[in-house]
Amino acid sequence: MKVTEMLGRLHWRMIAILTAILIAVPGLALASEEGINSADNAFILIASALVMLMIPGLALFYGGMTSRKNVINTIMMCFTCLCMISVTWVLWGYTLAFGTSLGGLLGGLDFIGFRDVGMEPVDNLAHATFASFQMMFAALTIALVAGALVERMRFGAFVIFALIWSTIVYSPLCHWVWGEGGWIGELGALDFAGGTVVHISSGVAALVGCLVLGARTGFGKRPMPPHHLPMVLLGAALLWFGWFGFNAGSALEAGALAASAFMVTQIAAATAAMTWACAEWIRHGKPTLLGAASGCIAGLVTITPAAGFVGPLAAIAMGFGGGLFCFYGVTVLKHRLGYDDSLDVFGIHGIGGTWGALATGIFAVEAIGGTPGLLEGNAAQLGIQAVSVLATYVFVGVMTFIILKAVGAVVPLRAGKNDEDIGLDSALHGENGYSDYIGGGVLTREAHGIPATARTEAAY
Amino acid sequence: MKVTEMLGRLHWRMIAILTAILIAVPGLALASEEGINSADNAFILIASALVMLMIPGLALFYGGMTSRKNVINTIMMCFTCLCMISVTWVLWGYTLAFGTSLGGLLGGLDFIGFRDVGMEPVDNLAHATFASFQMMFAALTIALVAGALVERMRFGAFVIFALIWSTIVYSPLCHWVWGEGGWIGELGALDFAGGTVVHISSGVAALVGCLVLGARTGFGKRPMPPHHLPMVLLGAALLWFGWFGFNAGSALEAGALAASAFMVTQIAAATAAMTWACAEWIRHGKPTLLGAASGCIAGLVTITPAAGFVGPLAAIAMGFGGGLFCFYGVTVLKHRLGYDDSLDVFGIHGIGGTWGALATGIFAVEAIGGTPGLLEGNAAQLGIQAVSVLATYVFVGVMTFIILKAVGAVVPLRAGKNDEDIGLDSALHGENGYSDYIGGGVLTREAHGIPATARTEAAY
Amino acid sequence: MKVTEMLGRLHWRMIAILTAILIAVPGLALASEEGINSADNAFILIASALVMLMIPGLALFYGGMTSRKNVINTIMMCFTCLCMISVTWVLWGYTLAFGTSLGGLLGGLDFIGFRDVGMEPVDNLAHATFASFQMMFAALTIALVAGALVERMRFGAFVIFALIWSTIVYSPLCHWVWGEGGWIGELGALDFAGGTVVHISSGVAALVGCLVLGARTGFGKRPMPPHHLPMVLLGAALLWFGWFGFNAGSALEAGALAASAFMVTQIAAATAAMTWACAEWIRHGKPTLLGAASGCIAGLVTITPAAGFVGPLAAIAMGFGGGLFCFYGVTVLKHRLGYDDSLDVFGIHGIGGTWGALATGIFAVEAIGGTPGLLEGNAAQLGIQAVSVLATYVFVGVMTFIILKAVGAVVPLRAGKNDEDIGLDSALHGENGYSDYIGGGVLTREAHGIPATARTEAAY
Amino acid sequence: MKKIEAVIRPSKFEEVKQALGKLGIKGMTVTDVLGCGLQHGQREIYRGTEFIKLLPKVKMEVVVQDTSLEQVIETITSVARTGEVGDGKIFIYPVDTAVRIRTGESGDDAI
Amino acid sequence: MKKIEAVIRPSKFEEVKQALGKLGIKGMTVTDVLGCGLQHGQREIYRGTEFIKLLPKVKMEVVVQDTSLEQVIETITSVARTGEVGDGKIFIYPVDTAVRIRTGESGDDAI
Amino acid sequence: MKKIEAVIRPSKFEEVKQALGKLGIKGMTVTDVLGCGLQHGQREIYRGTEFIKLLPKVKMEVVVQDTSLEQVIETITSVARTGEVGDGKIFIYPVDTAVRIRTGESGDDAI
Ligand SMILES: Nc1ncnc2c1ncn2[C@@H]1O[C@H](COP(=O)(O)OP(=O)(O)O)[C@@H](O)[C@H]1O
Ligand SMILES: Nc1ncnc2c1ncn2[C@@H]1O[C@H](COP(=O)(O)OP(=O)(O)O)[C@@H](O)[C@H]1O
Ligand SMILES: Nc1ncnc2c1ncn2[C@@H]1O[C@H](COP(=O)(O)OP(=O)(O)O)[C@@H](O)[C@H]1O
Repeated sequence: MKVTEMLGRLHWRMIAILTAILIAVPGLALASEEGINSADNAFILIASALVMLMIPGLALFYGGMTSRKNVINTIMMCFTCLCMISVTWVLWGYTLAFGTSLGGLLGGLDFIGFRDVGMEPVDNLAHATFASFQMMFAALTIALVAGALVERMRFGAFVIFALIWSTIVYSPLCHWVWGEGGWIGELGALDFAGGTVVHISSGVAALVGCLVLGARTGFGKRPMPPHHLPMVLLGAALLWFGWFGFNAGSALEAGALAASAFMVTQIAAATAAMTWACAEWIRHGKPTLLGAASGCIAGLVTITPAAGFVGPLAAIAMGFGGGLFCFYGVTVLKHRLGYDDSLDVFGIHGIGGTWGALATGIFAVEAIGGTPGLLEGNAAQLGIQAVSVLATYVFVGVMTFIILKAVGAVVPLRAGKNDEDIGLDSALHGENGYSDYIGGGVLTREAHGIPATARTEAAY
Repeated sequence: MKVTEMLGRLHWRMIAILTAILIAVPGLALASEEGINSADNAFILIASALVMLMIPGLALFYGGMTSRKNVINTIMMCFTCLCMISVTWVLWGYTLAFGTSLGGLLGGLDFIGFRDVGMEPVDNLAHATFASFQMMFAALTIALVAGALVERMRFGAFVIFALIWSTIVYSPLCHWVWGEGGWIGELGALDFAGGTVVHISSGVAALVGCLVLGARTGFGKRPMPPHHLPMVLLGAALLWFGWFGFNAGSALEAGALAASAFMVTQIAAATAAMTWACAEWIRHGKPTLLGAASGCIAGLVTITPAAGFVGPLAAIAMGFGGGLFCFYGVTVLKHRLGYDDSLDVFGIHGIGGTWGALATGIFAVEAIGGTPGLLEGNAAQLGIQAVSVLATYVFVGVMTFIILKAVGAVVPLRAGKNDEDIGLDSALHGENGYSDYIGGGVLTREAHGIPATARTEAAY
Repeated sequence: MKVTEMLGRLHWRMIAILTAILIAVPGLALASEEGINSADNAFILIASALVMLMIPGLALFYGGMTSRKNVINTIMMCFTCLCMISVTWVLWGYTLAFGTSLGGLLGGLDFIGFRDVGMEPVDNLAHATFASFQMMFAALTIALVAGALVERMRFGAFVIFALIWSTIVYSPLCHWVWGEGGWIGELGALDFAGGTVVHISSGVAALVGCLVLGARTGFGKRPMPPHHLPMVLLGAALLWFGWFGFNAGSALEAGALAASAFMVTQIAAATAAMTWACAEWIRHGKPTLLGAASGCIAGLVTITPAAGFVGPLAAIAMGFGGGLFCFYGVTVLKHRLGYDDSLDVFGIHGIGGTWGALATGIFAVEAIGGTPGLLEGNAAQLGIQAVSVLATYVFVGVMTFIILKAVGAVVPLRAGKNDEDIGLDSALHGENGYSDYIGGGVLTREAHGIPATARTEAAY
Repeated sequence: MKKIEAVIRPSKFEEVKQALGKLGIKGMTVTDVLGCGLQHGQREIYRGTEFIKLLPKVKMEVVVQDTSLEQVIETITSVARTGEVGDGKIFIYPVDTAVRIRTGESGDDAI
Repeated sequence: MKKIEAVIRPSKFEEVKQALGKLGIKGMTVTDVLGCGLQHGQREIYRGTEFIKLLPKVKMEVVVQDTSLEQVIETITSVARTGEVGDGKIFIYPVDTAVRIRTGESGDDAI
Repeated sequence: MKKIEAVIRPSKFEEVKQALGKLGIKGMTVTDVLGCGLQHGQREIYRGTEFIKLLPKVKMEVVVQDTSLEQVIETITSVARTGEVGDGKIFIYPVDTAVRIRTGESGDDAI
């Protein structure tokens, strides 16, 4: 071969390689240089917005279930969680959950004050996307707890409790399960969208909380039915809607896994709603809307840990179990045990979450989420799930108790008897959910000479 | 040419070809191997969530329009459709609609129990995405029917009716129009998002249903105005919002066609709302909120079959027609004919759907949806549209009548007189929409010694 | 080198180049031929749906805040803006804002009647997507103004006012800031999602409007508290939810910038809500839900112009300022100045928007939005922001005054005393928000022989 | 002058009102109330607990001159009757006097 | 001891209450009611049907000692008056006695 | 025949009702009302303005035969009492007669 030919061939080789590189570059830019996949990013941003909406949804779901005189206080508790935790998440919550792992137990302070959390990619998403998505989870979890405490807890005490709980219970737990190197995750426990992190943890905290607080005045003597059922339904609908973001969004991409998670979410919710309503129909002769709405939430809770691991028929089985067990927990077990979980947070999130976490170990399908469950012969998975559930119960139970006792040592946890009587809306917030005709029923201050600075007993 | 040169050239040829193949591979992977386009998939998943939200939206839209004592029953009917049909869709509904066509009339059982419905692609979407999206349509359609039957139909009878109707009316009709090989689709009828499948079918079923049931007690003697108009507006807003998923999502991709469908959806809804409100202003001297809300729904119904086929000015024309015809139907025609379609399902979905289906044949633009309409010289299209409308009227009308008569032969369709009087919420569900002060107005059971198993007449 | 070899090499060269071109084609097709990026397009379509939902959200936010007898009128004003402006935007509004610039002052008539607005790309989006997204902004802005005028303005006069204002105030202003060649945009003013265009403009129009109209009867003599606080909260939640579409969507793509805008939106809203509630807690001894809800809106308004320019800690600072200044404006300043801005549109959108526009000039970060602010040493930016704010105040203030005076010369602006007394719902719309038991409290027409054509004084 | 206070079924209100209208009775004041009596209440269910709730009734108050008393009572009784338990009650109270705020008239002229 | 029952316009309630406050009347019980009389009702529209609806009024009940009776009636009459039809009525009823639950006091001491 | 009208705290209603049930009183009519008295009202806040709002109370109306009067008054007084200001009042009114709509019975038989 002649030298010229050699050079000529080299020349061509170079062109071919350059071509290859040039053409590959945009791909590379997408996949590794910049890294953000805009379809996935769009999907998770929308999912984050959906999860945000779950919190006002929860506020209405809970608010409609309380009595008329406590609706504002109930909504305010949820709404405060949304706002307060969003800020603390930026300041320290996120980094404690997702910073570089300190021995699998807690995240380091790398991202304190959202340092370096912005437009740069984390895998396929912008870091801001991931951090915002997780922010909503943190806010939702503590808001869920409120439902067990309403109608008697002092607002100020709840705020302090929520702040501490979110910091020293939620963030660590989140790290254990989802943080890189978190010990529960390392164990191989499956929790797609927060069965342990969100639901068992809030359920257990709720149970401990209502035991520490004690029952509402009059509990057991008179039923305390919801004051506004359409509001409850609206809240449930927003929760269901938002839950698509919660579960499908937890795929952290917009492909087939998200689709599968979406589908089973819908199926489990629907099945559990029907199950609960039918159980009532059989037991009481009438299916109730509150039952159907509670059922769909129970189903959503149940499928949460399993959303990316199971198929449609398993979703029916899980939803059926979720509806039935939660129905039993709320209508029978609670009355037997006699605790006053105002809006049945433990009965739905605790029981549903526990069943869901275990059932994930049963029904997981390797072809979907990469891990086989009991039915595919992997009995060990069920054991791992049980360990993760147990760890969550113990950790959250103990911590919640300690926090409440500590807070209670500084400020009273319960509203005064009189405030409970006239309603926390007026007593703690100076508001009424609904003001009727009668010119607003207003007596001007001057007419009675009450100084503007007068404060009721529980104002702070 | 020397052999070495030949080899050299071959060598380069190989490099070039290999380069081409290698570079094309990611593209191939996306386009044919895995097939799922994550942007499209994300869009349709969100669209599915939006359509899901339409059903609680509808529940509130309807619930606000009934009297206070029937709000829970009304909401419950819609919510039950959402839940029940989601389950039956998994079990048999989907496969009857989208399984391999049996002679263009019904889908085969390929997908029974959502067999093979999961993460694998169907064109650009995950199968789970497509099946979930369609699930919401199925649930919505029968829920729409409920509006004509509320305030007097027995809940249990409705549940049975809905189950059967969805199976033997909705699934086949859906197959005819959208299933591969369905005869109406083969005919060339245009129905972008469900003018016939969803709206005409629910409208006609509603009309037949309210004729079979008979009017509510007191109908015609006293007006039965909405008990909660802000709730009606909220429901209409959620419907409108969800309708973007319904119409734009029906493009089954996230590109220009979806954008066009989105745009005309907004325009038609807005135009029809204004048209209805203005018609009232002229006729009664006052524009009402209920009118505007009804109008926007009429516009949305009208544009549904046309969303992917017409442009913005046609959307104005169609919305104007939709607002006007439905206004006429609801405020004049209904009173003349004297039937009691409680919440005007036929007046809005039947009339609006019919006008929309025909108008699609008039205004379709080839450059948008690939098919020209009457205005572009293709008069035949209008004929095809008329055939599809007629077929839907006849099929749905006859089938609905048969189903209702059959169900009525087994269980009574109407609630008892007394139940209708005290309200179906209390009679059939043991609930009240709103419970007022007065300690909940509760008399404990013990005080009256009523056994817990006592049941009112219409409990089942 | 022999000729045959030369040819051979040329042959190979051609193959390599062809290969390169062929492989690049799909990429080209996406990037320049068709141009629509489906991930971005999907994101902006969903964002548009979210912004649409803000308007009913606003209707409920406002509606819950008025008295019971004016809730329908208030909702109707907002809903009418949504519908009416959607139509006028198609007809002329869009082209006046985004048509080819006439000297930086107004858009030309290129897009009149949405001519050429459809499936063809505009940068990365379908034209229909961009035009729909902007449509929602136009409708929202004038709907915001309504809040200052409710409970006394005649509906018909408002409709005319809204139509004119949107045409000769909103469209030009929008062109100045966002239109290609608009003078404020050319100046280098930063307004990511509408701090001046949407919020300052609606706030100033609201202030002028309520001054021209005069206070509600009884204003200052008795408090006029919200009649339905859960509805206010629901509205605020929908606004917040929709605002993600508003702010993140204003990135006009679905990548890192959208993520960053999303994140700071959440942070600012949350911070401002907490700030407002704490301010009340300190000043009045009780935090209110209305305060928290107002605060989150204040925060959202504040971050709007800055969403694509600032980082998370700046969002906290801006939210804090927004909460505090608006709280002061609404609870102190307004009472001192004594004007009756019914639902505090100026206090929140005017003050929050002004602070936000200026703070954007302070906190802008070059690495995020490409422009440094005062803190990065670019003091000039603050000056430019101030100019844009000032121009908006003057232009909108003067124009609104002129329009109102002109409309008032033709039709009365205020409802009659008697109509104000019995409530605008009944007087102007023949509706009641809530109808109670008592058989609807209905007296049939015949019983009193009132002719159907009788009209109350302010029916038109 | 007497006050007739009738507690009736909500669904009968419209008919009663119209019947009174035909008698020439124009004025009345109406209130939503809850009641119980021989008809106990509605059985409701809340998360597994069953309880009995008071029933919605409508209270109509009509102040009439002594001469119309009998006729009004008879009209209400016959129109509001369904024959089933829960039809309600009419109570008659003495009234000292009445004043029409608009004119200041008092006594029989005021009603 | 007499009960004064005034049915007035909702928009006048605040003023009347304050006027009574100035007279030293501290106690009252207030109810939302609907009414009709010479002022028929509001015309409403529901999907093409027009109908007339009862008007919202406020019922104030004040039990007073006989000595304050005149003064209270006069105050209400003058403050609640607008001169247009629909201003409302005042009815006076005899009261046998009153009991203050908190203390068990009865008669004039209880009010 | 007398009408006992008790204005009590909403939270006491359930107990009072049950106590009356034990006395054999089956019938009553109940209304949501707002009230003020020595207990002024609730302080509320609206965007920086503080104001006082009337308090929700429950009004129970029970028409009884003269013989049961004392016992019913005593029962209500003792059960509804908390000893704090705002416990409410009982007013006793004369009733001319009562009619049971279902049967047309009147007088003592009707209640
Ligand atoms: N003693 C009473 N005092 C006041 N209201 C009564 C009394 N008895 C009955 N009522 C009212 O009359 C309504 C109907 O009475 P009820 O005994 O149930 O039916 P009926 O009158 O057909 O025997 C009750 O719901 C209650 O509102
Ligand atoms: N005979 C009556 N019995 C009870 N309430 C009445 C009677 N007449 C009038 N009212 C009440 O007084 C209100 C005002 O009465 P109306 O006749 O309309 O005006 P005016 O008192 O100015 O003549 C009515 O809405 C109704 O609530
Ligand atoms: N003079 C009155 N007339 C009518 N109702 C009254 C009167 N005085 C008190 N009330 C009613 O009784 C309720 C309790 O009275 P209040 O004076 O506050 O407490 P107490 O009875 O313990 O002194 C008030 O809210 C009001 O509804």
